[in-house]
Amino acid sequence: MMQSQKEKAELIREISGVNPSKCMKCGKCSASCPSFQEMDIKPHQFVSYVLHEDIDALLESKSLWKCLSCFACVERCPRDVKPGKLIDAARQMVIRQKGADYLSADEIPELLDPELPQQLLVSAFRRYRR
Amino acid sequence: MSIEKTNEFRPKIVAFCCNWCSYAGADLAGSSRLGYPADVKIIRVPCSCRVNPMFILRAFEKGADGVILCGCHPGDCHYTTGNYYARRRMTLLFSMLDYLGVENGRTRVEWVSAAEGVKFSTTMNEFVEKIHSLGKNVRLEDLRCRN
Amino acid sequence: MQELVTRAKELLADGTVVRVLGWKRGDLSYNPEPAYFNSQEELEQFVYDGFCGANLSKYMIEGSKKEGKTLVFLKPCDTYSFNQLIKEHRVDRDKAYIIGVGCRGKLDVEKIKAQGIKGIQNISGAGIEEDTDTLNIRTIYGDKTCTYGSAMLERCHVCKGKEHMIFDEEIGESKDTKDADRFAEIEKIEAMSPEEKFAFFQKELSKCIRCNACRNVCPACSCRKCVFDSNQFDSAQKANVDSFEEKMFHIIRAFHVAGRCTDCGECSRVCPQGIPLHLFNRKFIKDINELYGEYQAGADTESKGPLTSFTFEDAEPGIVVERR
Amino acid sequence: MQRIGVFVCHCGSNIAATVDVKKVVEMAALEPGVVHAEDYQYMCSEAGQAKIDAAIKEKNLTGIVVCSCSPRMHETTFRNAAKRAGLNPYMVEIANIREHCSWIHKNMEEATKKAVILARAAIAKVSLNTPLQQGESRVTKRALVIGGGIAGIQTALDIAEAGYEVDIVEKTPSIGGRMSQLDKTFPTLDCSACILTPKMVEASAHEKINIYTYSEVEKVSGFVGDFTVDIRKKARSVNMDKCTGCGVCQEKCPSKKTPNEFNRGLNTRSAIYTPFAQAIPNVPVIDREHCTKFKTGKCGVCAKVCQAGAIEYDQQDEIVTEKYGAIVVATGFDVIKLDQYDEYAYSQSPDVITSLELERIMNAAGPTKGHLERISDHKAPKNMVFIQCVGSRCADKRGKSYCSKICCMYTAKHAMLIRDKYPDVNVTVFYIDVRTPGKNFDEFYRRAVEEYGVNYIKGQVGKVAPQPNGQLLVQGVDLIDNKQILMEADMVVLAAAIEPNKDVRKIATMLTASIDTNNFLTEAHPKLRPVESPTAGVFLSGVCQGPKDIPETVAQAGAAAVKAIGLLAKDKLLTNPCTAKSDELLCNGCSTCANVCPYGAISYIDKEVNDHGIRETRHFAQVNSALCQGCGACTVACPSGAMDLQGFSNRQIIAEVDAICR
Repeated sequence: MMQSQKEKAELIREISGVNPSKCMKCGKCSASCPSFQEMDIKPHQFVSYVLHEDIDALLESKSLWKCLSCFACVERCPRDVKPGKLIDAARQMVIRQKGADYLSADEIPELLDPELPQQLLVSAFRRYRR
Repeated sequence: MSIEKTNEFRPKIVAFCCNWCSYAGADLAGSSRLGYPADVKIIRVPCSCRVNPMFILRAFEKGADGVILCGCHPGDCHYTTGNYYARRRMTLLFSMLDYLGVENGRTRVEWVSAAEGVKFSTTMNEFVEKIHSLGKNVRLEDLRCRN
Repeated sequence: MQELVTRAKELLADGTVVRVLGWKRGDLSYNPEPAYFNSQEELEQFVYDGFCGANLSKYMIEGSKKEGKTLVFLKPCDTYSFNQLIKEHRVDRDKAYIIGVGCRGKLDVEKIKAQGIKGIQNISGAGIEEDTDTLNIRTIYGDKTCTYGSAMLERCHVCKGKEHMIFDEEIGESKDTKDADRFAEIEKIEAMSPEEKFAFFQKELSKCIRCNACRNVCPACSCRKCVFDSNQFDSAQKANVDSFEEKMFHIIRAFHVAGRCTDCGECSRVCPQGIPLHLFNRKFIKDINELYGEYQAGADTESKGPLTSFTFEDAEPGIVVERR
Repeated sequence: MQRIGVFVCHCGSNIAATVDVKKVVEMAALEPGVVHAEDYQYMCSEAGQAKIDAAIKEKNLTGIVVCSCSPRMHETTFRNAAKRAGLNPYMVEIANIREHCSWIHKNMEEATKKAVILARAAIAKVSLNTPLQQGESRVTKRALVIGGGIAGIQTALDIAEAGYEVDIVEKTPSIGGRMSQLDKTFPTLDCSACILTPKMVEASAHEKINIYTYSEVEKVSGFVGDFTVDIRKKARSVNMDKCTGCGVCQEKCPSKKTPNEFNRGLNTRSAIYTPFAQAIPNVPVIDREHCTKFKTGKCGVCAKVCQAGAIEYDQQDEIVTEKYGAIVVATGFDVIKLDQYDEYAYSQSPDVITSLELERIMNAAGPTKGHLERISDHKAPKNMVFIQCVGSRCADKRGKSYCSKICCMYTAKHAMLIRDKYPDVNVTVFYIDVRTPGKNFDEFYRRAVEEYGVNYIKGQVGKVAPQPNGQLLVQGVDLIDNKQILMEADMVVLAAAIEPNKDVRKIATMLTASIDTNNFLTEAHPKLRPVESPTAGVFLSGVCQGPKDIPETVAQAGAAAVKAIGLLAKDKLLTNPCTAKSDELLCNGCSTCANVCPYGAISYIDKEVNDHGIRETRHFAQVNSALCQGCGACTVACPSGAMDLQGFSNRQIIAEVDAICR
């Protein structure tokens, strides 16, 4: 089913429960973001993209997979916009499109990097297996 | 002038207007010659919060077909808070009338400022049209008072 | 029940109170009535059972004017009314000694009769301590039974809880009786078409004989002189001539107690015509809860009522149409 | 039965062209009570008014209806005409047949029908009118100003200059307020103390001004023109008359560990202290909480060293009761608490400071004697970062939803002053927007950027992390370059939001002045009555009403003073007679009416009554007609219908409804 950009934007708003028009463009989200350098679309831009319904760019963005879901941006946003939840929602959309085509728990041990913090794995599973 | 009996439905409409905003808005509609049907008759009250739900029921009892209450916009009340109380009272009253099966639209609240002559006129035009579409008020009328 | 009598006698004896406000035996086993007891001897007539539905808080308006303290027995739901009366300065807290009494739901003889049980002579099993779910009814046609729950007042099925909001001491156990949604009836009516609604209320309200029992019993409707008796609104007591007058009376009656009504259900209990008057009050309560936040009149003695407060963001009256 | 006269105005052709005025006269004459009806070209003209005069006298009219233009135009004209003819002016009603009829309808028959109905409604109403008298209340020719900052001082000076007595009540030991803590002022960069101190001196020397420092308003009763106020003069422990202000006591006081409030806790002060050198009055107070003498009973050094013998340990709080005609609230502001902003490390590092603390550091009389240095190690900073909007424009609970208005400008000022005095210090400002509405304000900000090389970055700071080497690691964003910035700073300055002084809620309650959700006092009208509170006789000056800078505060102080003077200049106040009135026979004393009264005009009295032989004490609502403005909120709130509004009574409005629906 093809969705228009507008419908996708609405879906993101619905999944995230975020109203991007509350943003006052202060940039505190990007200022707080630990993955800022690795992102192609920065957290504050993410809000703006949703507002302007440019969703396809977001869905193809690297940022989706660079966001650590640390939620520093959610915590610190003075306008209660929660950019992290938008990113989370976009990620959900991509995953849902892929269907079941993602890593299963059984495949993990093989790929495991001993340096990787345990907590990250747990939170990744919690986040992506919805 | 003879009072002719015609079949055309001419609704009776009572408009309560607060002295400071809406009555002045109605004056402005007048001085700007912005017409609305003569069925609307205005009663001046100091503030929308002066309007007792009993006045509205009384109007219906006496044969009014529609009642509209106009006051200052929330936040602009001459007495600071009057229209906030009016808003709650009218919301509950209208909800009760709806609950009793009175047609929606016979009652209305509109905030009209002293500068909104245009809004006053369009509101009254709309309201009269709505009452026309609903027809005569039979559900709430005291039959004894019919002319 | 004996515990209540014993305690009342003690309080009379030690001078804490000079009279007792409670219920006394009626001429039938199911119609006890509110009464003052001025002595230990008079207390022999005291009764407290499932038929003691009457809310005694309103009697304390007069009770507060009498010399000395009055011991008053309040059921959990009655304490809301008492609080509301304190808030409105209608009763004097210092003139009342409140014993919160337990409640396992109050009974309505009409509900028993409606089950086809006629010619009632005596009913047992309504006692407050009795741990039975069955009422044994002796009738002129022989002995019958029905369940306690089936004879309970509507209000007890949607009980606000068995906690006393105000008391000096509590005596007796309560049993939870809530088994229905308080607003289910209202929602049912709200879902009707305007024509159905109008027909429903016309049918119900045309039974009204303007006996004013609902006014007189209501603890919120406690004005010294009611607007319906005043010459200001031309609404003074008159017989029903047409459907609008009944409606106007009941809308205004409910509007006057909106935000103050504790939903004690006394109006419906006393209506001789069996009009479900609580449907009006509860509609206002439902609207208030939905539009202005949950509010229970009488839960405290200080908070401002919903019609004497506001927020800047309140819904516009147009919401009535929009939310349909 | 009233004897009513009806006067129908042609208004030239304004009315007569669309309304058959003769018909209106004819129909009006048929109404019950109408004994006279006539029409005339211009009722408002002298000849028209003379007709009214004549008819009132000839026909003994007890009420008149004028069918003419809007009552907003000529109600007063016709009331005065009636008054001159010996009729109570409130026995006049206007049927608006011009704005509400002739001007909006084209069909003559329709317009005439409507005019007749409007006339009927007015006749029905006037039949129920009762003569009303404007009340009079006296005015105490003295004003009270609560708060002794620049707003309070300016208001007091202006009122005093007009010749009225003024009392200032100030909570702290000295007047001066926040402005006395500032170093320089924008956009002119003149020294704050240099412009404030002369005003403080002027106020203290003014014969009409009486200053209560170290005092608080305890209780307010009464109403416009006649307030009674209890003022608590807190025990100073120093005799105001004997003290010479030599300062020896402060020097010798052994207890010097108390955080110095005036310097925002950046250093300490003695237990006996004057807040700052130019304090007025220059008389110290003993802070009993921190004084060894009061804590342990031992010490007494100050009494020993005081040559004047001014130390009085046994002083008690004193309550002074005064009467005032007008009250001006000038309670000012404070900076919000920043303990919830962990990301900026305000509580973690002494080198993260608020702008007000920076003011004290920059001030020659401040904790560092005016040298810009870090609080932690007294080293001169090389890199400074300013963060804007800390707690302002916040949707969450930590901050305030509003813009604090002054921060953009004072930050530009700080940045400029630092760059001017210490050109080797790098100054970076992180901002969301730079808001500079005001005369010469934007030019000022641009100078900071263009001439002083202040580095303004559009973006916010996400985190300030204190490093082991004492540096502060600042992580921010530059939204224009779309880059994250990581920089080390020696000091971080936070532009913290301002909020109304926390005592204002208590004071507003005492005055029944309304207050908004942010604790700012509400104006009577946001545009047209910005310095008056909705409570008559209470005026607002300075930041207690909303964030503002010094020039705005001074302007508002002057405006509040003029309003107070306007009130004090009157000998008597005429009150609007259309006020609420409670019927004692119906009142239950339930206090519902008082809950909705925006003016605090309803009080309760207990009164003994004899009701059919039963004596009892009843609780009654009583309306103070000097305070009541006649909105009518109480009339609908009253469950028993005991409360009614004179001039717009229940019966009058119902009569109008009936006449219209007839």
